[in-house]
Amino acid sequence: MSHYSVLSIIANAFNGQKGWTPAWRDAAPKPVYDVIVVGGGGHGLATAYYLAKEHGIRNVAVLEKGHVGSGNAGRNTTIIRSNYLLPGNEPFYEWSMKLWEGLEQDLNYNAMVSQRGVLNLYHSDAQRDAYARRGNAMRLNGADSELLDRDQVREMAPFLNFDQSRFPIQGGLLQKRGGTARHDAVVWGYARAADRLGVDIIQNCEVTGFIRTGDAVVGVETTRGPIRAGKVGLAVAGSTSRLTRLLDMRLPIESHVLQAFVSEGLKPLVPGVITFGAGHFYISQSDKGGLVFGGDIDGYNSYAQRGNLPVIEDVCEAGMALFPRIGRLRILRHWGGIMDMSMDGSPIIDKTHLPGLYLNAGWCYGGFKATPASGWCFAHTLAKDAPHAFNAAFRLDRFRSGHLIDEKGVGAQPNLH
Amino acid sequence: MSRLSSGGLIDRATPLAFTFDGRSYKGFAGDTLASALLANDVRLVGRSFKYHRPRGVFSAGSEEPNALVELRTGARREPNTRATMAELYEGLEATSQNRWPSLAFDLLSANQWFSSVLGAGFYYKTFMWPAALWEKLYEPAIRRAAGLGRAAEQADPDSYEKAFAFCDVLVIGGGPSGLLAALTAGRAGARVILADEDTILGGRLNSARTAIDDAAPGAFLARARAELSALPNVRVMPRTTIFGVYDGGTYGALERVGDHLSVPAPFQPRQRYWKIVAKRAVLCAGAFDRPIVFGGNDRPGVMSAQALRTYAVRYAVTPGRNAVVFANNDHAWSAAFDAADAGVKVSAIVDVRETPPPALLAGATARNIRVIAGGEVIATSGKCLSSITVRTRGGTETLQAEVLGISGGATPNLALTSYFGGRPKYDAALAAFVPDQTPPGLSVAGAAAGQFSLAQCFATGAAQGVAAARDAGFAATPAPLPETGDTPTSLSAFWHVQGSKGLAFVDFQNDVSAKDIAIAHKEGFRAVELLKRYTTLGMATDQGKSSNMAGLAIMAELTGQGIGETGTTLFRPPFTPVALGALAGHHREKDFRPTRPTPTHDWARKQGAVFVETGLWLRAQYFPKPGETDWLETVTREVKAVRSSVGLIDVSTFGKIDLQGSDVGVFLDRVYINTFSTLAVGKARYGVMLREDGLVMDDGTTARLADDHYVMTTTTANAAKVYQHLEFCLQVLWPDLDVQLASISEQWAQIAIAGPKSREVLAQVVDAPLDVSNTGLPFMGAVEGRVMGGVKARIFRLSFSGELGYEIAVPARHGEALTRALMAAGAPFGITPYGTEALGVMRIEKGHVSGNELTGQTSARDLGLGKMASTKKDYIGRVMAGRPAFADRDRATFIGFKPVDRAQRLRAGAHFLPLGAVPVMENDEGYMSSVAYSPTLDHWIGLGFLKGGRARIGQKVRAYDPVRGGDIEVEVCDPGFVDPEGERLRV
Amino acid sequence: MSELLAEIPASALVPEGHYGPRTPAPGVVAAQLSQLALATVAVRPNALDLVAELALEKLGLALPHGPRTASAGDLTLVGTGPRRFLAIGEGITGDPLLERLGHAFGKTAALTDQSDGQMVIQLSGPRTRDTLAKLVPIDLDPSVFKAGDAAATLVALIPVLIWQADPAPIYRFAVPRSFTPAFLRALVGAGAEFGLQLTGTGRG
Amino acid sequence: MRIPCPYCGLRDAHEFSYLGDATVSRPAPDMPDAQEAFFHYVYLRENPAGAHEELWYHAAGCRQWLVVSRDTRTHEISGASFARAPKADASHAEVKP
Ligand SMILES: Cc1cc2nc3c(=O)[nH]c(=O)nc-3n(C[C@H](O)[C@H](O)[C@H](O)COP(=O)(O)OP(=O)(O)OC[C@H]3O[C@@H](n4cnc5c(N)ncnc54)[C@H](O)[C@@H]3O)c2cc1C
Ligand SMILES: NC(=O)c1ccc[n+]([C@@H]2O[C@H](COP(=O)([O-])OP(=O)(O)OC[C@H]3O[C@@H](n4cnc5c(N)ncnc54)[C@H](O)[C@@H]3O)[C@@H](O)[C@H]2O)c1
Ligand SMILES: Cc1cc2nc3c(=O)[nH]c(=O)nc-3n(C[C@H](O)[C@H](O)[C@H](O)COP(=O)(O)O)c2cc1C
Ligand SMILES: [Zn+2]
Repeated sequence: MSHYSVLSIIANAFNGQKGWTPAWRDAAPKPVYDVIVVGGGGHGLATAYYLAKEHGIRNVAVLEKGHVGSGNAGRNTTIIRSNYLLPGNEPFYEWSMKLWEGLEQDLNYNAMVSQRGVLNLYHSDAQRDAYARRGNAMRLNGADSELLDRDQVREMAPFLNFDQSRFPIQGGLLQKRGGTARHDAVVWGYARAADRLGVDIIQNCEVTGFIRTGDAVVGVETTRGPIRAGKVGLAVAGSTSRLTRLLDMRLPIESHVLQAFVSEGLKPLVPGVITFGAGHFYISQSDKGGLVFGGDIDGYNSYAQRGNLPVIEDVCEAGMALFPRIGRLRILRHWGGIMDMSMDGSPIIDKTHLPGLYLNAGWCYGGFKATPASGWCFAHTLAKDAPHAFNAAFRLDRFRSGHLIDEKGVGAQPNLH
Repeated sequence: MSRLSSGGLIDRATPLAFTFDGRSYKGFAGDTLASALLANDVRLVGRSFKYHRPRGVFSAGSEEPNALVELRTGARREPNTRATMAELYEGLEATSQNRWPSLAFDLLSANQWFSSVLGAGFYYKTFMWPAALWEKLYEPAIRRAAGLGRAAEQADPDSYEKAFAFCDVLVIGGGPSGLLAALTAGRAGARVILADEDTILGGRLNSARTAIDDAAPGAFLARARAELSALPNVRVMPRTTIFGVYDGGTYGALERVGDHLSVPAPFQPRQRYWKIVAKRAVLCAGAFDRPIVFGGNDRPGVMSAQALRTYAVRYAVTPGRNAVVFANNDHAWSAAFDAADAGVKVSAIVDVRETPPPALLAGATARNIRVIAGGEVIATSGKCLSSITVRTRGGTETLQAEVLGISGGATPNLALTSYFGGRPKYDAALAAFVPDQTPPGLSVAGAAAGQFSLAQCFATGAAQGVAAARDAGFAATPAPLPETGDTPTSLSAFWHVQGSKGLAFVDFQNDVSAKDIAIAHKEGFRAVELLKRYTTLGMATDQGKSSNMAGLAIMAELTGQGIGETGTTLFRPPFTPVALGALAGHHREKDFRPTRPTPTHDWARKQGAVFVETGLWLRAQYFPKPGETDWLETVTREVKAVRSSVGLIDVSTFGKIDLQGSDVGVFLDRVYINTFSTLAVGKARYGVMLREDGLVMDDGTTARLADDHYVMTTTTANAAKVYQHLEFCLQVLWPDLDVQLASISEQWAQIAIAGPKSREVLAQVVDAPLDVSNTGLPFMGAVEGRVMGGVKARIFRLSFSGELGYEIAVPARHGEALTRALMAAGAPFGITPYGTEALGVMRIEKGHVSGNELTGQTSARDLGLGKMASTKKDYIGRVMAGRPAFADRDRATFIGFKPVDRAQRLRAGAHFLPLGAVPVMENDEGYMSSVAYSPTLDHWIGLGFLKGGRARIGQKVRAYDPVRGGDIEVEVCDPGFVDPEGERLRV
Repeated sequence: MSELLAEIPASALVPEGHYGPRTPAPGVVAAQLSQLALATVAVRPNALDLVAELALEKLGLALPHGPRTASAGDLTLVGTGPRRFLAIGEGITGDPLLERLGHAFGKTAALTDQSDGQMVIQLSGPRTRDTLAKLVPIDLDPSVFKAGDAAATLVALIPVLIWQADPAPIYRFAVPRSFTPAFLRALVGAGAEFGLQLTGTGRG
Repeated sequence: MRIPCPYCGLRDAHEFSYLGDATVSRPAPDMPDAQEAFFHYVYLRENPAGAHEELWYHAAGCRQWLVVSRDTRTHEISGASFARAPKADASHAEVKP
C-alpha cells in the first residue's frame, strides 16, 4: 500500500499512474469480529481507527450500507471549531480541535484542515455578553477566543454590510483556530488509515437486524449475512432511530433535514467562516472556490435528504442582509442531509441498557467538527466499557436525570436546536 | 465575419455593439453573446478550471461548460455567465476569466504540463509537510488558481422579486413536445403555464429545417405561438427556467426579466423568482447532445454537432471555416445537413459506425459531404482548432477543420425527474438514461423521455398533455398531430476513442480526463458518487449535463459492470445556477425582516431617541440631550429622574393576551407555576410559566378584569411563542376548557410612568370618577376607566423599576396623545422619557430577572423564584422540574454582585472563580448575566448565577473575563440592590 | 431594497403618492381605510349554533361558514378560524361596535376590540391581481377565490387577513398595526411596476 | 410542502410551525411514577421512517393546531385534522389534499 508523499506522486507521474492501489481494501465480511462499528461515516471510521491505534483492537469491521461518506460526512459544510459554551461540551470539542491539528500527519492524508478562523457576528449588547460568556468558557478550557468590536470586524471582513443593515453588526466572537476541513478527505483518510491497521471496511452492507442472546446484542443481521461481534457500536447519525427501533428502543432523537448550498466557483472572496447572528446564515469558501453556505434546519421530521423552498429563501435573504454583494452570484447546487437531532442539542456517546450495544448519536448539525474526538471517545468507551472524561457528560440517561447540555436553551424540541 | 448572408432568427435591422476583453464587436438582436462572438471569429472564449486550457463555445444552450465570462462591470459584474445564454444587448461588456495575464497567454496554463502530477486526488496525497505551510502557502496558492470568475465588489444594485403562480398544468419546455402538451391541455380549458428558459418558444425547432405540415418549422411555430397566446387560460413564460421541484407540486422558477437589457427597465426587477404550484406538470425539456472523449477534444472549435446546427440555422453563423462532424448517430447527420443547407461548409462526416443508413449517405452525397464511416478522430491541433487527425480503415488522415461538431448521442434532460431521489434507468437501445420514478404529479414527454424523433415528440407531448389535463379534472382529447417526416434516430453506443493523442476530456470545465477516471478506478473510488467526489466529475457549473454520461460509461468499461448497474450520480437542484439575490427578493438589507415601530415611535424620534432592535421591534434605547457625551451619562440622568421624580417609557412591545371564559382561572393555574384562580378582580399578579421540561419559558403579569376576563402580558421576545403555547394547551391538552384567547398586543399602546411623582402625573390625565389614590388603586391593582377626556384605558399599578409606577394602556392610536398628555402633566416635575437602557438599569438595581436570565437553561429555583411554585396543583413543567439535577445543591443560582473595589466596572459574560483558583473549567462557578452602572449606588452592580447562590452572600469571588482583559474581585450580595423591601412601590 | 423606498425609514408609513410609471390611470390603487371598527368574535364552546341564530336574528347576518365574509349593512363578519370571526363595522368606532355585538351575542361569544390593532388597506385597479401575485401565496384566480372569500396568510413575512370585497376586483387586507410600514413597503415594491397610487397614509 | 388545513385549505408549510410527534400524550400528573412517564412523554420519540402523525400549528392562518399525517421518507401528506377533537362546529372535519 503506497505511502502518500510528493515522491509517490512524482513516481507515479513517470510510471503512468501504475503504482496506485486502492485506498482501502474492499473487504468481505468475516463471520465474527471483536467490535462491529455500524456506519461508515466519519465517526464510524474514526472509531475503528482509534480502536486499532489507541487500544490495539484490530479485529474490527465498519459496516456501511452504501459507500463510505454517503451520509452526513459527505454532505456537510465542513466547519470545524470548538467555540462551545457548556462544560459538558467544550472540553470535548477542544479535544477534537487538537486532534484535527495533527490529523494529516497522523493519517498520512491531506484532509485540508484549514484554520482560517470562525467569526460569529453579534448584533446586540445581550448577544455580545452571551458571546463573551462563551469566549471566556473557551479560554477556561484552553481554547482560543477573541471578542471583536465592530471596527475589528470591519477590518477583517470589510465586504460585509455595515451600513444598510436591518440588524447592524456590532462585533463578533472569533476563534482563529477554527476553520474548515475537506469533508470527503476526512472520510477517506480515516478509511485508509483504519484499513492500514487491519480494520475491515465493508461497503454495501446494510445492517437490518440484531442478533441477541437474551438482552445482549451479540451481532448484526446484514444484507450480506449475519455477522457476530463481541460489541456493536452504532454510529449511523440520521439513521439511528431506524436501527434502535429494531430493538424496541425509543431515543431522545428526531431525524431532521438540514440543507446546504454551494455557489459556482469564484476567485477568493470569503477568507474564513462567518456566521450571521441575526438570522440563520453561515458561509465559507471551499478551496475550489465555491461559496459553501447554509442556515437553519427545515424543521420537521424527515428522512428524505432534501429540503424545501422556505428555508432556501430564508438562507438567501439572510445572505443578502449580511452580504449584498453576493446577489449576482449563483447557487450551483443545494442538497440536504438527515441529522440526528437530540432533545437538548448535544450528542450521546454511551453504553446502552443492552449489554454489547453502544451508542454514538445525537450530533445534530454539528458533528463533523466532532469527528476525531467522537471516534476517539467512542473507541475509548467501547474498549474500556466506560466513558472517557471528555465524553462523560454525553450520557444517555441525562434526560431522565435532568443533566441536560442545552447550548441554545430551547428545550426538548429538536427542530429549535 | 462569419455571419451567413441570409437566414437565421436574428434581426439584421437591429445591429448591436458589444465588447469582449475590451475589443469592440457587432452582433444583432436575437444573438447570444456566444453566437455574436463566433460571428466575429472569436473562438477562444475562456480557460478551464484546473489546467487553464484554452476553451471555446461548446454548446448553444444552458448546458455550456466552457464559454463562461464575466458579464457587465462594477457592481453588476456577473462571473461565470454562460455566453450561450446571455442575450446580446447594446453596449454589452464581457470579459474572459480565470486567466492571467490574458486570455491568449495564461501563465497557469503551465499546469497542463504537470497534468500527470496533478491527476485525480493529487492534493490529498501531498502538501502535508510542514503542517503550518498549508494555511500560509499551499492553500492560498491553490485558492488563487482555483475558482473561476470574480464576484462584484459592491452590493448588487438591482432589485429582485418573488411571485406566486398556480395552475392545473405546468409545461416545462416549449419545444415540439411542450407545445403540443400545452396546446392540448390549454384547449381542454385547463389553466396552463408554459415555461421555457429560451427567449422564444420552439426548442430545437428553432434550429432545424425539418418540414412540418409540408412547410418550414417556422410556420408551425408561428401558428402554435399564436394559438397559445390567444388562449386566455394559457400563460406563456419565456426566459423562465424551472430550476427545481419541491414538495406538494411546488416548482421553483426563475424569470430573467431584465437580463437582456443593459440595466433593468425602470420599476422592473432584474429577475423574478416564481413559486409555481401545479396540480400536474409535464417535463418537455428535450435532450443534450453529448461529446465523445478523445485526445484534444476540448480545443476551441470543437463543439457539439447540435450546437453547430443551431449556430448555422438559428443565428446564421458559420463557427469556422471547414466543418467536420464526428458522431455515432443519425441525428448528428441531420445537424450536418441543416448546417450545410444553411450555408456552412461541411466537408466531412466521420462516423464510428461502419455502415451508416443509406438515406443519410445519400443526403451526404447530395451535399457533397465526404463520409468517413468506421472512422475515429484521434487528435486535434491548433490553438484554436485548425485540423484533426482521423483514424480510418486505411490508416490515419489529417483533415483541415476549424469546427468539429461532435456527438456521442442524446442524453435526455431528465434532471427534474430525479430531484426527489428517483434514479433514472438505462435504456441500452438509446445508450441513455431515461426517466423512471418521477416526483408525484410530474410526467415526461419528448426527447426528455427518450422519445427522440420529432413525430414521437409531438405524439408524446400531446398524450401527456391529455393525461395531465385529465388528472387536473378536465376532459381533454388528443389534438391532431402535425405531419412530419420520420427523423432518423439510430445510434451505436460509443464513448471513448481508444489510443487517441493528448488529454481526452470527459468533464471540460473541471478538466477531468479519461485518465483521471482510470486513477479513481485503481484507487477504489469506483462507485459513481465516489468517482464524482474524487475526480470532481460533473461538479462544475454545468453539473456535467453533457459530460457525465461518458464518465459513467468509461468507469463501467473499467469495472466491467454495465452502465445501468453503474448508475448516475444524484441530480440536485437548481437545474441551472440561480442568483442568490433572486431567491432573497425584497427581503434584503434593511428589508431583511419587517421593522415594527411602537405606537410612540414618531414622538420618540422627535425627542432624539436612539433606537435599538428588539426582535423585530425598534424601541427607544435612550434619549440623549445636547451636551451629553456618552450613553452612560444619558442613562444615568434618566434613572435619576425616575428615582427622584418621574419618568416615562413605552412598554407596548410586551405581548398582551386577552383571555375570556369561565375556565380562565383554572387554565392559568395550569400554565403558571403560581395560582391565578384566586386573584381578585381588579388585581394583577406576577407569574412564571415553565416549559414541560421544567425550565422557565416566560414571565409577566396577568390581571383579572372581571370574573371571566383576564389580560396577560408576556415578554417582548416570547409574545408569539407564549400565544402559541397557550393555544396548544387549550386545543391539544385541555380542549374542554372554556377559554377564548385573543392577541391584543397591537391593539393597546402601553405607557409606563414610574417614580415618586408618577401618581401626581397620572391623576392629571385620568377622567373622573377614576380614583388612582393609594386606596383607589393600590399596588398591583388593575382598573378600567377613561383618560384624556374619554379615551378608554386600562391602568395597572405595576413596577419594574421599583418605584411607584403605573402602566396605562390606551387604544394604540391614542398612544402618542397619551404620551404627550403625560409629558405635559409631568412637566412641572421634570418628567423624563427613558429608554430600554434605563429600564434595564433599574430592574438590575431591583434584582429582577429578565431576558439575560430567562435563557431557557434556568429553572424557577435557579432564578430564586422557586418559592412561587404552588404545591397544591399541577402545572406545566412541574413534574420534570422535580428531576434530581434540578435540585442539585451545586447548581448555579441567581444572586447579586458588586465590585470589591467600587470603582471597577463589571462585565456581563464574566465567569466566577474562587479567589486564587487557576482559571480552568473545573474551577468555574458560574457567570455574570447582567450588569449596570447604578446611579443610585454610584458603582457597578451585577446579577448572575453562582454555585451555592444565596448561601455565599458576603463571600468574594473572582469575575474572570479574559476576552475583554477583565479579572476583578467581586462580592456576592443580595440581588435587591435598591429598596429590597419594596417600600417605594407601595407608597 | 427597492430604490423607491431607499429614502423612507423602514419604521415610517410609506407616504401617500404615486409610485412607478405614470400611465393615464394607475394600475393599482391602494388606500388605507379609516373609520372602521374591528373586533374579534370568539364563540364559546358548543355555542356556534346559537351564535348563528343570534347573528341572523339580531344582525341580519348569515354567519360565514369557513374563511368567508358575510355582510349586512355596515357590518361584516370575516371567518378567521373555527368559531372565530373578525367583525368590521364601517363608519363607527370600537366601543359602539362592541356594544352592538355584545347586545347581539351576549355571553355566547368573547369579544375583543381590535380597532387599533389592525390597519385595513384596500386594493383596486386593473393590475391588482398582478400586484398581488407578488405578495400573496394563495391562488386569487377568480375561479378559485371569489368575492366573499377570505384567507389568513403570510405576505412578505407579515401575518395578514385578506378578503375579496368586490368582484371588480377589490381586495382588503387587515394588517397588524406595527407591521403596516413593512407591508406598505412590500406593496409599493410590488405594485410600482404597474403604477401604484397610495392614499390614506398621510405624508411622512 | 403543502398542508391541507381543514379550515384554510391547502397552504404552504411556511405558514405553520412544527411541534412534532402527535402520538405522545401528556401523562396524568398524579399517576404513580409520573416522573418516568413524563420523561417518556417529553423526551422519547418513535421517530419513524415512514408514516408519521405530527402536530403543526397554523400560525399565520387560522391558529389551529393540526394533526398531520405525513410520510417522513417522501414528505407526502395524506391528511390533516384539527388536534382539538373535531366538533360539529368545525367547518369540515378532515380534508385530504
Ligand atoms: C448540510 C449539513 C451541513 C452540516 N454542516 C456541519 C458543519 O459545518 N460542521 C459540523 O461540525 N457538522 C456539520 N454537519 C453535521 C455532520 O455532518 C454530522 O453530524 C456528522 O457527519 C455525523 O457523523 P457521521 O459522519 O458519522 O455520519 P454519517 O456520515 O451520516 O454516517 C452514518 C453512516 O451510517 C450509514 N448507515 C446508516 N444506516 C445504516 C445501516 N443500517 N447499516 C449500515 N450503515 C448504515 C450511513 O449510510 C452513513 O454513511 C452538517 C450536516 C449536514 C447534513
Ligand atoms: N433524433 C435524435 O436522436 C434526437 C435526439 C434528441 C432530440 N431530437 C429532436 O429534438 C427535439 C426535441 O423536442 P422536445 O420538445 O423534446 O425538446 P426541445 O429540445 O425541442 O425543447 C426543450 C425546451 O425545453 C427548454 N427547457 C429545458 N429545460 C428547461 C427548464 N428546466 N426550464 C424551462 N425550460 C427548459 C429548452 O429551452 C427548450 O426550449 C425534437 O425535434 C427531436 O426530434 C432528436
Ligand atoms: C463543502 C462542499 C463543497 C461542495 N462543492 C461542490 C461543487 O463544487 N460542485 C458540486 O457540484 N457540488 C458540490 N458539493 C455538493 C455535492 O455535489 C453533493 O451535492 C453533496 O455532497 C450531497 O450529496 P448528494 O447531492 O449526492 O446527496 C459540495 C458539497 C460540500 C459539502
Ligand atoms: Zn388554517
